[in-house]
Amino acid sequence: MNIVFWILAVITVLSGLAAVTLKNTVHCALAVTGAFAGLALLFLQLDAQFAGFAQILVYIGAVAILVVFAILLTRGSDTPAQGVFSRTWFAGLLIAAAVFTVLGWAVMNSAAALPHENAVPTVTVQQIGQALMGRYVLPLEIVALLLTAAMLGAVIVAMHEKGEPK
Amino acid sequence: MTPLAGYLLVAALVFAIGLAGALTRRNAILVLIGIELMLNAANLNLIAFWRYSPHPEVLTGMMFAVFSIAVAAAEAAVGLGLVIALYRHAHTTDLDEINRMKG
Amino acid sequence: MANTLDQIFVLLKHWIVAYFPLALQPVVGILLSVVAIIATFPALFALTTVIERKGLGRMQNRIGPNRTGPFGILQPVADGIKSLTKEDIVPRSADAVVHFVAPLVLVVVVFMGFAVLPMGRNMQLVDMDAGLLYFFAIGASAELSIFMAGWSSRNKYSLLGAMRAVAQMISYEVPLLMSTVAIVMITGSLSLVKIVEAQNQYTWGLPHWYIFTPWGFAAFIMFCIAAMAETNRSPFDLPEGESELVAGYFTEYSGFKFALFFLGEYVGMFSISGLGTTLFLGGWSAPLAVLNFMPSWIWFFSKVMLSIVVMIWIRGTLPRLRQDQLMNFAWKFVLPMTLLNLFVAGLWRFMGEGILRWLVCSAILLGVYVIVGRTEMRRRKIGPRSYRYAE
Amino acid sequence: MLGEGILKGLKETARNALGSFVSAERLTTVEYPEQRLPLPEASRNFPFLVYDGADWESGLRCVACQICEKECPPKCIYIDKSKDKKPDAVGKQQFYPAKFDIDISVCMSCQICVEVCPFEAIKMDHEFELSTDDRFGGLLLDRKELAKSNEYYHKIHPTEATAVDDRLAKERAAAEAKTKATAAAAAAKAAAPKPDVPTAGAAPVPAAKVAAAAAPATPALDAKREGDAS
Repeated sequence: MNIVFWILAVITVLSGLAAVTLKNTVHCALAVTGAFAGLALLFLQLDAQFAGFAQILVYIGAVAILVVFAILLTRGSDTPAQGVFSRTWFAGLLIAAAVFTVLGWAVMNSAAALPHENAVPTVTVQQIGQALMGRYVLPLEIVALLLTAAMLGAVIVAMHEKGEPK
Repeated sequence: MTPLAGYLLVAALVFAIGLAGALTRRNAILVLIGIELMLNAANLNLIAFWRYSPHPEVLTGMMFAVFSIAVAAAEAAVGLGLVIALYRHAHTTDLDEINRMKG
Repeated sequence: MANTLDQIFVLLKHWIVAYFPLALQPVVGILLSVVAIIATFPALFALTTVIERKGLGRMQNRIGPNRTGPFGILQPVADGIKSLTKEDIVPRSADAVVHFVAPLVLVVVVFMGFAVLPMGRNMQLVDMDAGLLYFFAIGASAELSIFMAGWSSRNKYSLLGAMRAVAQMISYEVPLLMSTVAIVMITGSLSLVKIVEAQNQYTWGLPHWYIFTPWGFAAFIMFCIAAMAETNRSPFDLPEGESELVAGYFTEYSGFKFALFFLGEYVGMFSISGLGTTLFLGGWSAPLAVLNFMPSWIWFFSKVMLSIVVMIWIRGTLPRLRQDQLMNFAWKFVLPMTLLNLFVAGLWRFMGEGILRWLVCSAILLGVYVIVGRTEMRRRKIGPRSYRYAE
Repeated sequence: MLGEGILKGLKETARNALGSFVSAERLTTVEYPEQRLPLPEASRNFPFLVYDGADWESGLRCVACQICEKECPPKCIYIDKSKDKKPDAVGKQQFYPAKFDIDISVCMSCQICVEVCPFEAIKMDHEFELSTDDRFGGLLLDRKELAKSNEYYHKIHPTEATAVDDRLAKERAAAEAKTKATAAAAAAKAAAPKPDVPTAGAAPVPAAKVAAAAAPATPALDAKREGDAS
């Protein structure tokens, strides 16, 4: 439990909070990028290099960009007049708080049973590649299929329909 | 507190924040952002469990996280495509206004 | 002697680090390397601006800058003083925080890419196991800073430039990654140090660089195209096309922040050229076995500068693409070719040594290239221009 | 084949880049402060005042008739007429400008002052490096700064200056002839018993002569200017 972890944790949580509370939608998107970056650094802190870099590549390089594109395409950067929170915000907040209470309670209660510091696992990218091509080849193929389907689906959903005014 | 518990707590907090965002915001894109945060929190759990598991060389948790990242990318693409289609249809992304099933 | 010269920077670093207490030594070592990188590349940037301006001038039968200092080599100093002393203007309606952060993010991110590039034998900041992935992950973050700059300026040109830049960078990132995957398939490693070492062998005095294989050559061409689009260089400089968008996403920047964007762009060019050099041109290995006596870092930097010169040459030659041409080129030509190249690289890997694999791989690549090129060219129908409104 | 054009273009730029080092005629740049292109004769920038002889003050052709001041469209000329008279280029007693200022920050280089001047006293200059850090004093030229010799005028506008000199010589000759004629008339008057008739008749004759001499000169100048301009 070192200082780096705490710094990263604070950064991540604060950017996450900013992402769901800020008024301007683009600021939210930028804040969530900060949260993604903090999580990626936490992955690196956990010696999961490959997952951490994949997280940066996919989330900051693609998802965050997609989000800001979507915001600009839907004129989302104008702050709505009726406020940014929905009518049922209190119920939502209550549910979230309840979920956190339950999760936190579970973690704290089982903290003694959790394993302590163990040796740093030395996992090379080669091992990951071999695992992907060996033991996990079926999930890999399914993910590939899923990605293709998702790409086609996204294109078709977002495409202009014929005859529809632009 | 063990290191693992710290990571799990942070993940729980991020998950709760994401859930709160998804449940309380009006804008559909921000709801999507909340969902992404929740997915990420889950990934952090997976990686933390992998790191402190007795057999990290088995890679299961890490693989799960990597696949989850790939799925999240697909989810984001489709979700944002849906938001854009919705915007074109209803001319708003405010989820409180989009409450009719009939176009 | 040659060995000492080759390792001179490494030895220098060890010599300085030895003066510090043991606990501080790793930190000091990293700091020294970082300082070296941060000092070297802006200096190269200054040199490149002169080369670029004089070279472009010569290509257009002009002289180019020749006033400041002998032959104008002090021009970057004058430019630097100018941009440092200029007023830093922030538009009133701009988003001040994001506007301020964007250039910093760009420069930081762009410099981070150098951490994994081996600039000579044993001359890398970290030998990361997932070095290539790290490089691309860092490169992907630069897009966000460009978006931040364009959006926060509240200027239509900035926003258009940023949208164009982001769309272009996302589109060309895919072929950029795909073209390097072929290298990873053959080398079996994502570590850039290992990739260079795999190329640092010689048969009959000739190096085993990946550019000298059919799939490597094709991947190199695709990599160059995608790299030029990633760094917003001409002919892919639509995001900052001054004839239509003033300066694109950094229109509203002035003074030192503008200089930071400029620096970021050029350092980005260096890092992507360094990556191309490492992956395809053998990194720090000498082009001929007999030239191995020269220090390895000289080879790395001369290869990088050579690629920069080629980039300038291309900038002086080709006109800017149109947005639809840019996108069509990425998705309908470069990406399919890189995918085909992946297949060819696999074929190469499993066909074993011999002349046959050379013939088969070259034939496949060349055939598809010619066919795709023909169809692309046949589609060009240039008729009389028709107007919808103006008649 | 796809990409052929790119290679062709690259070859062309490479030839330009290398060729500019070996052949001098590829580089058309004139490095301005050290090297200059000769200005065309008809080029013009701001007006100046012509003087004859060595002394600028006494040789000024300007007689302070103030036509240019009145005609100047942006009103950038300021003239104060002198109280006394002195002989002009033709030898006639004339006023001279006690003050002649041109504000070249206002002047628009239209050359109207030159065209209306009946005395060939104001002409257009080639000088264009007039930048100064003193916006009010430095750009308001007084008559000392404006005065330039006839030789200078010959140097910058040789054809025009020759025509002007010819015309002025003719006028001077006519004036001399007139003085001679008046002298002769005076002599004749002294001799003749009735002085009234010849003086009344002699007065209009030189005026008509001057007009006749001036008339052909001006169209010729105009024609030449047009020729230069085209």
